[in-house]
Amino acid sequence: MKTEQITQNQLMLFFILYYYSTLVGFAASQLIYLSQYDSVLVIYISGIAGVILAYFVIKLATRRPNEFFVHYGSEILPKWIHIPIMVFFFVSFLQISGIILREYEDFIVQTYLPRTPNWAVGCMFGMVVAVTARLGFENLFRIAQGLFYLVILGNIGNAIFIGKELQWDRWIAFVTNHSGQGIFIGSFQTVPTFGEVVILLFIFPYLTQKHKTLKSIMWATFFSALFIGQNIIWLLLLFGPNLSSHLTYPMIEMIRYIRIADFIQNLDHLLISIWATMVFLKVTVFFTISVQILAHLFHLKDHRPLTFSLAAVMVALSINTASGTAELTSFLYQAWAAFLYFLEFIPFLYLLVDTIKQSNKKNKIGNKLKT
Amino acid sequence: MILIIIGFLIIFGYEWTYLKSKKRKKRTYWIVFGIIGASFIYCLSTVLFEHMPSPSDMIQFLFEPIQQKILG
Amino acid sequence: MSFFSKLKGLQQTQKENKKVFLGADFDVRMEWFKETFQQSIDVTFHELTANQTRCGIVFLQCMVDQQTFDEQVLKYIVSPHFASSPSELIHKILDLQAISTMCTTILSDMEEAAEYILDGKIIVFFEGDSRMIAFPLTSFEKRTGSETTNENVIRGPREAFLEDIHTNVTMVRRRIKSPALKMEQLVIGKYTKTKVIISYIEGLCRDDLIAEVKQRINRIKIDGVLASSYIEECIDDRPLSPFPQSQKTERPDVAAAALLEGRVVIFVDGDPIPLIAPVNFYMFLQAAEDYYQRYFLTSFIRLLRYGWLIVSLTFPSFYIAITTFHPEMIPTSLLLSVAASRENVPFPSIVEALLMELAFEGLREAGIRTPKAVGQAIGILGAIIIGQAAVQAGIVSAIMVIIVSITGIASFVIPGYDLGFSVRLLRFPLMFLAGTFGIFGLMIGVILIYIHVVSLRSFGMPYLSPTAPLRTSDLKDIFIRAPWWKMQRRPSFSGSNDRSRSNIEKSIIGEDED
Amino acid sequence: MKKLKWLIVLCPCFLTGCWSQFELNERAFVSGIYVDKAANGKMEISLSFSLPNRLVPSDLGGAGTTGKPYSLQTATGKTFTEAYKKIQATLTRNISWGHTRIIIISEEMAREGIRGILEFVLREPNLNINQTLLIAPGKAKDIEELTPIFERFPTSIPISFAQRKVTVNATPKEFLETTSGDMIVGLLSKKTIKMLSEGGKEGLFVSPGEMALFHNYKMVGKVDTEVGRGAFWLRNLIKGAEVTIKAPADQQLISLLVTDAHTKIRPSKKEPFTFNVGIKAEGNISESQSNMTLTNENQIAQLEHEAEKQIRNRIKATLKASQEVKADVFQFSEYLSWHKPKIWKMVKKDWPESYHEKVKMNVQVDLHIKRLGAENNSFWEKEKSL
Repeated sequence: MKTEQITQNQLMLFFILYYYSTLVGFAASQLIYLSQYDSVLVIYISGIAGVILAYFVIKLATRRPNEFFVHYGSEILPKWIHIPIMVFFFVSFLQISGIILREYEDFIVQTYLPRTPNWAVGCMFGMVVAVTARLGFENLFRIAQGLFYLVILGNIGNAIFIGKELQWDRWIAFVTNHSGQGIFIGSFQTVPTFGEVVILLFIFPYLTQKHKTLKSIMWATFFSALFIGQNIIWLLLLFGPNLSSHLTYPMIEMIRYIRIADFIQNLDHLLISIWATMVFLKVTVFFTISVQILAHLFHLKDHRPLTFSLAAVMVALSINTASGTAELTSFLYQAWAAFLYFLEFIPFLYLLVDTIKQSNKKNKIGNKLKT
Repeated sequence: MILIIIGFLIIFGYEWTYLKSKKRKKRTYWIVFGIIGASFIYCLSTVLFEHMPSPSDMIQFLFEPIQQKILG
Repeated sequence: MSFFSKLKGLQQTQKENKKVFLGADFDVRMEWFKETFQQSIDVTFHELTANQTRCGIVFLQCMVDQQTFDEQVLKYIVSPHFASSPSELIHKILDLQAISTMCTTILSDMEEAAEYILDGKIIVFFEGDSRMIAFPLTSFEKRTGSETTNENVIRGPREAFLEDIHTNVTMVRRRIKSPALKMEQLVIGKYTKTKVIISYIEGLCRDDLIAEVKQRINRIKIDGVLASSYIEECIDDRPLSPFPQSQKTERPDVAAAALLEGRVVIFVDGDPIPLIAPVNFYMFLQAAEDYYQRYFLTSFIRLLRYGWLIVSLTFPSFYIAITTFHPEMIPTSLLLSVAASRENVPFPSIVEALLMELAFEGLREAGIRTPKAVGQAIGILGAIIIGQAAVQAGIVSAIMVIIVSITGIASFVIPGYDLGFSVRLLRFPLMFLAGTFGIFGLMIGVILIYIHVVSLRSFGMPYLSPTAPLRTSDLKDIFIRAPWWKMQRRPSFSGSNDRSRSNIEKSIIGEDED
Repeated sequence: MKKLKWLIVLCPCFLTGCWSQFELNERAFVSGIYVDKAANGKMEISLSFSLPNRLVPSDLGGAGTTGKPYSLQTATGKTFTEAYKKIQATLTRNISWGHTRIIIISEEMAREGIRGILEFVLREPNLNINQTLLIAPGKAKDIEELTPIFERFPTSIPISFAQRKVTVNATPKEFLETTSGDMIVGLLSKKTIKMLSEGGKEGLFVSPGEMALFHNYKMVGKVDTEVGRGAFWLRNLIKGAEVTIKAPADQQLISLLVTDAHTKIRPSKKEPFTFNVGIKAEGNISESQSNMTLTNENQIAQLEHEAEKQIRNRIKATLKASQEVKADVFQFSEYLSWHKPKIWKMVKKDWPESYHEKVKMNVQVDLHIKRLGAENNSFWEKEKSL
């Protein structure tokens, strides 16, 4: 399998979109509900937490830079622990992609295609995801590179045109209104989203100039926190925390507020479809990783023949996850964060064991040399 | 349900031609079709049994108490 | 599968072509020629005796310049002053080749001689020597007076390639007078024996690219090559893709520019349109004129083309999506006029759009195929009478006619005809998707196309090359055209180590300003 | 890849024609919503539809323009949805909310409370929350009967009031933003006049009028046009409006056109319940009946001073009116919560009371007259001096 195809620039642009997509689209309402005017602060705290996690993940990955985690993991932990963990990763990543897909389906069906069943939207989306996953990481990251400019253009346009509708008097609230409880709960829910940087472990062999990875991740986190922060500030300035947290999708209401010369109204569909491409990227990357884990577990030459069947499973998972919005939201707010914490702390375990093993080895060699 | 069967038949045929054109080992065929079969059964059962437990139920069962404890 | 087995069969028959040596006997060889070219009325066999030696002359009557042969060759051979004995004659002609400055070939394989005859050469052989001499006096009726018909420019050269490969090569050679410009010839086609010339500039072109092109062309085993498209389809990276993976041009200046960028030009005998490879998506949106006009204008027009490209791909599907799914996107006053014009239309808008698009494609095709005199009438009939009548009869809405016309015009704005065609084709699946899922479906379709284009490669070069993967230094000639004094480096796909292309010192502010 | 493409092409073929698709001629576009009170605690919903089938040009087989291109459908129900579903049942086309630009609520209904209406507006995904919200005296649906002289649809008229800022433009969004549901909303006024354009027939004429004060999503009072002007200043809507003041010297009227104005509200640093309102405005003189010398710098300064005083009084009057009904329509509570969250937390519970009793305002107006128009002093003034 060819490795070293993803440039650091592509990695950075990808991660900006990766963070940006779901946080702004799906999580904004809950975040504002939990931490009100502290939301921006929460975003930055979470970003820093994400970078710290990335540091450890990169530390683990650089020890065997050109091997796949699924393969070398069994050198660190005994095989009977490593393989169940990998199976767990496989299922989790598939589940994560399923959950994001479900959120997306609900969104599209509710806002744009009422009366269309979830599975139809899911199947269309799943098909595109499968096709993209089949093409592999190299193309996935290239796609991100091209989409990035579109997204940034959309974002800037949004920022400019919405500007005159904002209530600037409200900005002082960002300085004066704080609550420790809000920051804590908000961060607890948001840190895992930035912690999803853990996927780096699985795409590390594909990167070029691996020593620059941490720098790219830092820049990506910085820029995405900037963009997310800007969107959240805009939301708060436009709607206030009260209304924002009552809207299911505050972003779309904000975009609907754009009025250019009273002629171009309701640009939401266009901007939302641009944003939807980001969600597509995020789903695809999770899905591709899970398919690759499975292919590596079976020691297959490539992951391609598995994509379509697993995409079907992903769509089935997305529908099976919850029967309604209430069930989905309660699941997301009550168990999801803890689950992600668990998932994201597994690399620490590996790093710890590996470090101990290496120092043991060194000691042994040292001892041998001494004797 | 018919759609699922048709869909999986198409997937099966497509992967078959793919594996054939790439001249893969017999083991690969077994693994790939095993996975296709398993996903077929899963997809079918989600349609047949509406309230089938999903991984999310498991996650909720395991992690909800933990999160409740942390957040107090 | 059956295609490949055919190819294998071809390979075997070609291997059977053995060499035939018949020795020095005159009659045996003459008989062989006559047998080989049995029932071929256009082959002329001529026997004469010059200086007591029997000479045989075989050639294709209509493909050689007989007059020159008589004046330059025959006159000397027959003249008694030329040689005093048969052996001297043979020695003078075959060993010293002392009769003309033409680049003659000496050969003794009969099969080869037959091939030479078919290529338009005159074969002369003598009693008592097994060797034969071939005079390259090929001459046939050619089209002359070439002027561009498809890639027109207002400013810039008007010359266009012709069918004859040697003329074409000369046109390029006249523009690039450097020994680094290489022309390598291959012969493809079991029966047609078509000459294919691969030209490139040594040092600018990547070596592996040249090797790859040669290898791919050599792989082709086919009965005949009548046009460059035969080769194009056989050397594409992804033959199933709707997107063109090599560029076609009828302009020698475009070919020369491609060579200077380090690309390979493949000429095919008999086709005035050579292939250029590798190519990226953006090259289809660049016209020759872009480089002849001032860069401000060019940049503006290029941006315009990108806009029209998007229009031509998505306009009808966008219309379908917003009218059937998201009417809230249209401003109220516009919506009312659209709704009013659709009020009496009996079809759903997707059917209406398909109907009109297909009608438009039909009209376009009819316009191209019909004799020129009738073509114009069809244009008028189609555009004015049918459109008007259809609207008045209430079969289609006036808005839809506008949409289809705009889309049609948009597809003609794209300079690369191939790309225009694939875009026109991709419009239809997009219309279906938009008709089923609205903007969401349209988005899915566009993402699919985008993914496909991203994953495409043309001779190893990514199809969206300077943008994904990003190469900032190459962006100067993509969305805009930077002035020449700003484009000082060659595009990065050129294999040269020294990438500096020009060194023009130019400051934007005039020097004598102070 | 090829097979896949066919799959994608074929897939929609199976599916076309279902689900969310409605052609334009299967939709009924709602242009305005009128809400009235009906008996037994029900509400009466009237939807104004635009009828594109009456707009077809006659050369395309249209019926010509015999009827009006709009219609009004009315139904009653306990909830909004119940009522509009009743309308839907009588229609051949599907109700499409996307082009609704205005909601007009009758005064009676507004006094009852508009929470239910706002709830529907917010929950329905296709309804924006930035429509114009207006209150009508009497029956709201009567507004539809007005004769649109310049426009094609009657709903365009009240929308234009809000857009041109001749009445306070309150949107559901602004209502929903507040914590308490206190808001000032424009009231329309109805009158029957002779319409010259309609051949002298009598017709309904609607104009912007007083303003309604809301507390807790219920209308609790009104302020008249004169007092209401203060609301324009406080809500930053005054730009482009006219201000008529009395000249300091001879008490004659002078009209100013406000070209630029900006209002800033801040709670004062020392006293939490006193708000500093800083207004910066620029204006041109549009008419002067006074004899004062407008070219004189001192005179203009005096005039500015006088104007500032009058504006200050208007604003204070408006505030007083709102304080009387305990409706914090200018969201002073919001400013307090932004600037002094701690104090806000303490008074949050009984804010209407505190608003009624404690809130005071320091108004600082800085008006600057920039241009005098095409004439400097009034023309008779010059003759005298000659």
